[in-house]
Amino acid sequence: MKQLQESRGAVVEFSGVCKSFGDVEVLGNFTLSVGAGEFLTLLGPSGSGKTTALNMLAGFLNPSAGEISIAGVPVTATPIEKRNIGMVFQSYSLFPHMNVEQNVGFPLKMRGADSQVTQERVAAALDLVGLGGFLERMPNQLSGGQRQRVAFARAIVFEPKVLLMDEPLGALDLKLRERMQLEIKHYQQQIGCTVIYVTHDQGEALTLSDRIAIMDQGQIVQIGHPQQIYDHPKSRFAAEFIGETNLLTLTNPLEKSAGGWVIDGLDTIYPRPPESGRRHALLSVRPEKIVRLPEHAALGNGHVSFDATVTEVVFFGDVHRYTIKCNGQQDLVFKEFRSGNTPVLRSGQTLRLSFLTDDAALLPETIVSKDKAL
Amino acid sequence: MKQLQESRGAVVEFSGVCKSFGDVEVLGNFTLSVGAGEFLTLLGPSGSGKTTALNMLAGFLNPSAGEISIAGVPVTATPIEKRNIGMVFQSYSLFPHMNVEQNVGFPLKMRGADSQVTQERVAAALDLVGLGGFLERMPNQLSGGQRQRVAFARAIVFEPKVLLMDEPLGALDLKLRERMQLEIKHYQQQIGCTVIYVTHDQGEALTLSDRIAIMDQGQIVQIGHPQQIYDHPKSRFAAEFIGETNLLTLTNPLEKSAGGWVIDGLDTIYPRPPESGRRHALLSVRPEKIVRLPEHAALGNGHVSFDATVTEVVFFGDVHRYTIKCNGQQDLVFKEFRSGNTPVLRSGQTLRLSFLTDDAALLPETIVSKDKAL
Amino acid sequence: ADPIRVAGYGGVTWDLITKNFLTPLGERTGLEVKLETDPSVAKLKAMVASGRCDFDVIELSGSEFLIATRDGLLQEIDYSVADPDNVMPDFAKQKTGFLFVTFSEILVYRADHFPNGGPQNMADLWNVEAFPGPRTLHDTPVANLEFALLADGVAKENIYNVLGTDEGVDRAFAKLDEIKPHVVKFWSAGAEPIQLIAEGEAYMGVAWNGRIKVMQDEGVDAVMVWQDSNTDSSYYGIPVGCDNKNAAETYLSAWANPEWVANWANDIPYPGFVAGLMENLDPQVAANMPTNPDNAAKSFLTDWAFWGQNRENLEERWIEWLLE
Amino acid sequence: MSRILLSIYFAFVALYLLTPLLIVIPISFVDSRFLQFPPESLSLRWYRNYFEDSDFLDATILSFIIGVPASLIATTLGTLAALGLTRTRFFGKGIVYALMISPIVVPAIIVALALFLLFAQLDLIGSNFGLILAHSILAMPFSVLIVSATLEHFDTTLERAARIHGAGPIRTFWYVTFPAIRPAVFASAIFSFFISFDELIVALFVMSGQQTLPVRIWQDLRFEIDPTVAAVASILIALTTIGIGLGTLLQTRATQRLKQK
Amino acid sequence: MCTSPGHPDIKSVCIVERSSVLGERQNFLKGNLRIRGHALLAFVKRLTADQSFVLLVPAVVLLLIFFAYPLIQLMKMSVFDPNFTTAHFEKFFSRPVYPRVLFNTVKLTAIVTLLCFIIGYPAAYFLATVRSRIRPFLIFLILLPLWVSILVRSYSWMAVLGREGLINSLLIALGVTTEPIPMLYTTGAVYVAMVQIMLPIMILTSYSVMVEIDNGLIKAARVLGASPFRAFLFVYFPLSLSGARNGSIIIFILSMGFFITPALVGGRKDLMIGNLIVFQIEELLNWGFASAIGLILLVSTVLIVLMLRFILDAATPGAPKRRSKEPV
Ligand SMILES: Nc1ncnc2c1ncn2[C@@H]1O[C@H](COP(=O)(O)OP(=O)(O)OP(=O)(O)O)[C@@H](O)[C@H]1O
Ligand SMILES: Nc1ncnc2c1ncn2[C@@H]1O[C@H](COP(=O)(O)OP(=O)(O)OP(=O)(O)O)[C@@H](O)[C@H]1O
Ligand SMILES: [Mg+2]
Ligand SMILES: [Mg+2]
Repeated sequence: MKQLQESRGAVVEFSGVCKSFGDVEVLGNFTLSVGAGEFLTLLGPSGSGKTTALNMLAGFLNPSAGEISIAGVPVTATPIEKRNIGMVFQSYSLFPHMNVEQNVGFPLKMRGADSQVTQERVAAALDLVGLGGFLERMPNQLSGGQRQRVAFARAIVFEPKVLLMDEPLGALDLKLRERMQLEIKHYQQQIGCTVIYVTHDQGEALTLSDRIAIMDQGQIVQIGHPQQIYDHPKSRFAAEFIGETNLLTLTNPLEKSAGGWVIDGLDTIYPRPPESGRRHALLSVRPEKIVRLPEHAALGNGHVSFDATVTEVVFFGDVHRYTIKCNGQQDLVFKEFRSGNTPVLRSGQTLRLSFLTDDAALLPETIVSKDKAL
Repeated sequence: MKQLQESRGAVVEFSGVCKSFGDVEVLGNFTLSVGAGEFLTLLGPSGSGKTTALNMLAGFLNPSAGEISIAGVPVTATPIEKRNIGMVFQSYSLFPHMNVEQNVGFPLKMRGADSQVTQERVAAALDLVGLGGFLERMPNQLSGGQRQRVAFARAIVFEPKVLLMDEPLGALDLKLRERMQLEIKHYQQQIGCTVIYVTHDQGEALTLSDRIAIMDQGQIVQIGHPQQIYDHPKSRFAAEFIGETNLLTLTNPLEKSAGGWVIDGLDTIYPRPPESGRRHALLSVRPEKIVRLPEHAALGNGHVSFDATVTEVVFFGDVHRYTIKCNGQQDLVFKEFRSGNTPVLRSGQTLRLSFLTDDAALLPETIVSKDKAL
Repeated sequence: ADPIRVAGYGGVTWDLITKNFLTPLGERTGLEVKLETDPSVAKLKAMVASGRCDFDVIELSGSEFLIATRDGLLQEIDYSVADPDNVMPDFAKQKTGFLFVTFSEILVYRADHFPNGGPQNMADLWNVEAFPGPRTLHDTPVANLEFALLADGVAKENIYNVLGTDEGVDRAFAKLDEIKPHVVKFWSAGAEPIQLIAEGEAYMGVAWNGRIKVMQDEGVDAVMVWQDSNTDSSYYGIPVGCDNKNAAETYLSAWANPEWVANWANDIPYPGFVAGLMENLDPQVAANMPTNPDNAAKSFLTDWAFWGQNRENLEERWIEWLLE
Repeated sequence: MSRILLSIYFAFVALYLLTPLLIVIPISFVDSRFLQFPPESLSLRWYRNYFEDSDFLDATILSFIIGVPASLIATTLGTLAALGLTRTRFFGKGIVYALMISPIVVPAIIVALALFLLFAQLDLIGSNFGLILAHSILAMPFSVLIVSATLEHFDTTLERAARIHGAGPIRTFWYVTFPAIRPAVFASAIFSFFISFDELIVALFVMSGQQTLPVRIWQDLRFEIDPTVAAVASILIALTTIGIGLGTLLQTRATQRLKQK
Repeated sequence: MCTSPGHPDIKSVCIVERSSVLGERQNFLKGNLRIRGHALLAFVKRLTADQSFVLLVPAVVLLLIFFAYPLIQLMKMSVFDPNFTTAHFEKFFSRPVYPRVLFNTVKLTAIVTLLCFIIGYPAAYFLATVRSRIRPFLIFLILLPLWVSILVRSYSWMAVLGREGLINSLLIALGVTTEPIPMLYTTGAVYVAMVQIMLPIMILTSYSVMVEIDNGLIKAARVLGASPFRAFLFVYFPLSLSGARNGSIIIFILSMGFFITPALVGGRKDLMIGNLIVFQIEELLNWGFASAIGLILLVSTVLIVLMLRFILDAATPGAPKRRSKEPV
């Protein structure tokens, strides 16, 4: 276990992989390398090719071009079953003619484990997912979430070195999901296996992953540690895809004296020297970074502050999400925890807000397009 | 439309419905009434009977006992197709041999709409879900999320009065999910239909719903407006199931002079008069209600404050989630937005925290059991 | 009047019956006849049992005629209508059945396999040393037991006496044991042995005489041997419950017309016993008739009285023997 | 690799299944009165014979007149029954199931006799309708067995989806269930047709006056069998081949045209 | 309806209607009865809501009138001839021929079924997995032989298997043998001919189930460590078995009653029980005994088929034994 953790060589490697279905290119020049014991999450919009990438790694699809290797060995010629990969399918794919016990025991049986061992390991795996008493049930007698958990148990029961999970918790409620996340993480650390995880739940991605790869239209647009991606998105797509964000258009005043970029519609300055040669830039400010300015507070240097009017209040459980208008123009969003300590704002109320210069990220894109549709 | 919104009579009504599969009782005395134009969400752990309830309303299952009525009319004898219900299935259930256009057009075809109208409406529904160009695709050529969107389009294309959705956004990424949530809400308000929604995403439930019904083991344990449920959970189950919470055990000191309940392990008092005759009680405090106490801050009356040591810091995108120990005993959790304004705490750091008396909820349960396993 | 319906075996015989009997009969009497297929006794019995009449005349084999009579399924025939000229011999005029054709199960061999002369009687058929080669026999004890006894040297007048005793039956089966391994096929449908002989599956065997001629015409070098042949007859009966009896008997009378029967026998060698038939035939054709006195002298008639008594038992034994 | 082996294997199986055709078609062209193979000299006389002999022609037509409706009835009722059997649980289902498949368990000769006695009472002897009924009954078990095998795997939530979106049970069946079980229904329709088309014994009993093709061939078999039967088979094979070929051609044309649009 | 005295619950519904006219005095009674009325209503509704069994009605009615009724009439003869007698059954078992022929029939049938399964299953698998464009053509090929009457097909086997037939000519020409090998008129010939007749049934019934199998399951099995063969063995095969099973049952049942083909191409020992029944019915007019043989054949077929089902079900471990079927 230890060894694996230490020798962080690439266990899974995609190099320049392309995949087309007929005329449609689904993956284009997909390159990714995942280290031993690493937990990597593929995050991307629906249809961006996440499942396709996993399917190629598992061997269900052949790349149209490029190469995939596992533990340094190209696997194009390796039969699916020799790849020793655990996999949880998006659509569960439980064997309808086997009960839960037989489903989970299947990979062990295929590996010739004796029945004693099989029984114990199946029981352990099912306990792990909280389905200890369901041995005899048939898949069609299980709820969606129960099926997903059985599928997970089946994928890990033989302790594979590489575990692929395609939205393994998609059908679970938050509580169970959180518990399963813990179990997955725990399991992964214990076994030291490499996990490639597909999810559309950012919270999940952010907590579980060692690295996140953000996919768009069959390509990885950014890859890195969760915090890095969250705080330093490299593109508008990445900024918008992970977490919520406000996009502000910056204009270069072209005069040194201004002291930085002009924030359009906010009547204020973003105090960073504009890059010469760029007329416009885009600034991403996360809603939680925007805070109310205590009245008459003395503002330090690294701050941007502005006036705003509340236009909408949405209740989100632990937070209130406020939509605000600045100068009657741009809509921005900021969030506050709901607590007796911070009185709720009303629609129409005006107030002064601020964010830290360092809390905002400058993006390469130039103009925020008006329609925000995906 | 207007009329429907106004006459908020019960459109859907379950009274005392029970359902057993063999010996297993899955729903027991399930009673629920949903008003016209209301958006009601069923929220509950996996296997709690949400799908089963929807299936009975749709007519796929017959109640073992009790009655279900739609618009005041008992529907036991109403054939499924006459119930005029739109439904999005947990497993999509697209017709595999029909392309997207035929799938979405199906309900209209069944209602004898002419082909011109059908074409327009199908196109409109598909545009709504962002799949305008996918008319000719077969379901097996779609990604999971695309399938789910097609299923949604199919369910609404005939503008049903009652719309059932079983985790309709389960397979979507957050962005799309948010857009779809907006569309759903928008659509519902425009059409004024009654929606019964099943989700395991609390955020979704809290934002979309007029009311939320929390289910546990086949029964509704609490029903109410989202904020009410969040702020005033009636039971430990409800408190824990929606959002995250800290449970504190209160002990009745049995002396008036103490000024309230004693909070076990926190060395402090919860300043509410204990109910006589109760030795213990449970207090639910949401993580976001706990705030750092500004140094030397003057505390008003309605506050509980205590010392704590940080033991774990988890990055959650917009928030930091801190696990803290008080008196070396109980683990508590509190959350803060990540922002340059609030410096990150380190593991081992000690600090003083507080929450408002009104921000905590007293639960009927007596003792917090040690194992938190679901 | 409605046409009367005659249930017959059909096939080629239909066309010939129409040509040789129905057309002149229609001209003479105006009688209309419709031919139907499958004259099964079972159907006859079911028909009588349910009080219907689906055909007015039925063609029955010897055994069927016996059994139909036993079960009372046939009406008595008025021979003043069926044989107005009284040209039929008495044994052809049974109370409930009109004997209309006669055919033989006869020894046949492929001459090309026996350049030095083929088998000339049943004993030769049994003689696998002198006449090697695959054989074919009919899948029934009827006639086969008789053949076996003939091969074993029993005189044809004595066959049924011998068969009447248990020892005689044992003797027949014992004799059959001898050629059992050399019988490539026990046939059940009449077209089979012809196909077998023509295709070379069997070098010799027994077959119905009517089809052998056709085979010879097609150039197959097959030879018929009348010695030890078995002659059997078909009967026409009138089912109980049919009230078209008079017309039916009129139809039967056609078979009592020597001239018409001669035309028929020219086409297919299944003659009857109508008086004057042989005189009306080309001598060469007559030579191949079962009822030709020369041939008749060499053959024996099936004793249906005997078989009526013993058929069920002997059939069971026959099957047992086959399975051994 | 194993795919190639499998295709070779399939080719052998197909060859085996087609062997009778490879024999029968040449036989139909012989110039002999026997089923001669290999043919020594060729002629079309048996085809001529077929078209001139109204018996044979009528028998062929009658076989279709009986077979097509019998197949339709058997497939329709059988499919419905299969649906009913797989979708409900009730007391005595086992008995109903046994009843459904018993027509092929009971030897045809017994069915034939029993039906004759019944048809005699109902005056159905010799009527096409009677034989159609009889053949439907003989073919129905096929539909029940074949269709219910596929139904066992069918995902019923698809039917639910159809129902809730406004299709009644019938349209649900037609638009959703049927397409899924179409291969099975098709198979059972084909088999039902051929069950009837090749059925001899019941036809012998309950028909009178008319002959179906097997009855006609059976007649021949009693005395003489000539190559007309081979000609009949060859004509039927040729007709289906042309028919199916034409159908496929038209279909591909139609889809091509659709695609161009 | 209100005059109907029959069903107590129906009466109670009527009383409920009337009692509302009768007024207050019977209010307590009314409540009580209304509940019972509701119960009836609910019962009726549930019965009609579960429409699936209606689907059985046409087939069942047809079978009862045109099959079960006349058959029972006939079968009665096996025990009433005309008075009650067990003579026919005694006869069947007292003579060794009949049980022997029955045994022969079962043996032959079992082998034919097994051969069809062994030969047909891989062919069906090929059909189900072949590119879907050529599939219709292959199915067409398989169905083509059905146009040739079974009677004629038997003759064509003569041309193939006979002494001077295709195979023997070939063998002699190749010098493999000098004397023709006897193939026609042997039990082997019966298998060749019968399997040829039954095989399309096996292939198509198996195929129709195979094409419905979810390919994702095979993928799942593969990635979980099953070689193609074992994925096939443990997942595909059990899932496809219901088709092959039904094909086998059909073939078994059909073959049990078959007799014409064995009689035409078989040897003297290839006697089927069907021959005996026909003989009794057609030649001896002994319908009572024929019915008795038929009944025995029926019972043995049903028993064997049940056994076959049981074995095949047991062979598929964990096959859903108890499914909850809900109305749709
Ligand atoms: N067999 C196919 N033929 C044609 N297009 C396909 C096929 N399979 C997938 N696609 C297309 O490829 C793209 C990527 O599909 P994929 O399943 O990898 O998406 P995904 O990222 O997993 O999405 P989701 O989160 O919705 O599951 C989609 O646009 C899909 O429509
Ligand atoms: N056909 C069946 N036979 C036996 N038990 C069943 C059957 N269908 C469902 N159940 C059981 O009923 C319970 C409720 O199932 P249901 O599908 O309603 O859950 P759910 O609330 O929708 O869960 P999820 O969120 O996981 O989809 C589960 O414990 C499930 O195992
Ligand atoms: Mg996917
Ligand atoms: Mg569910």
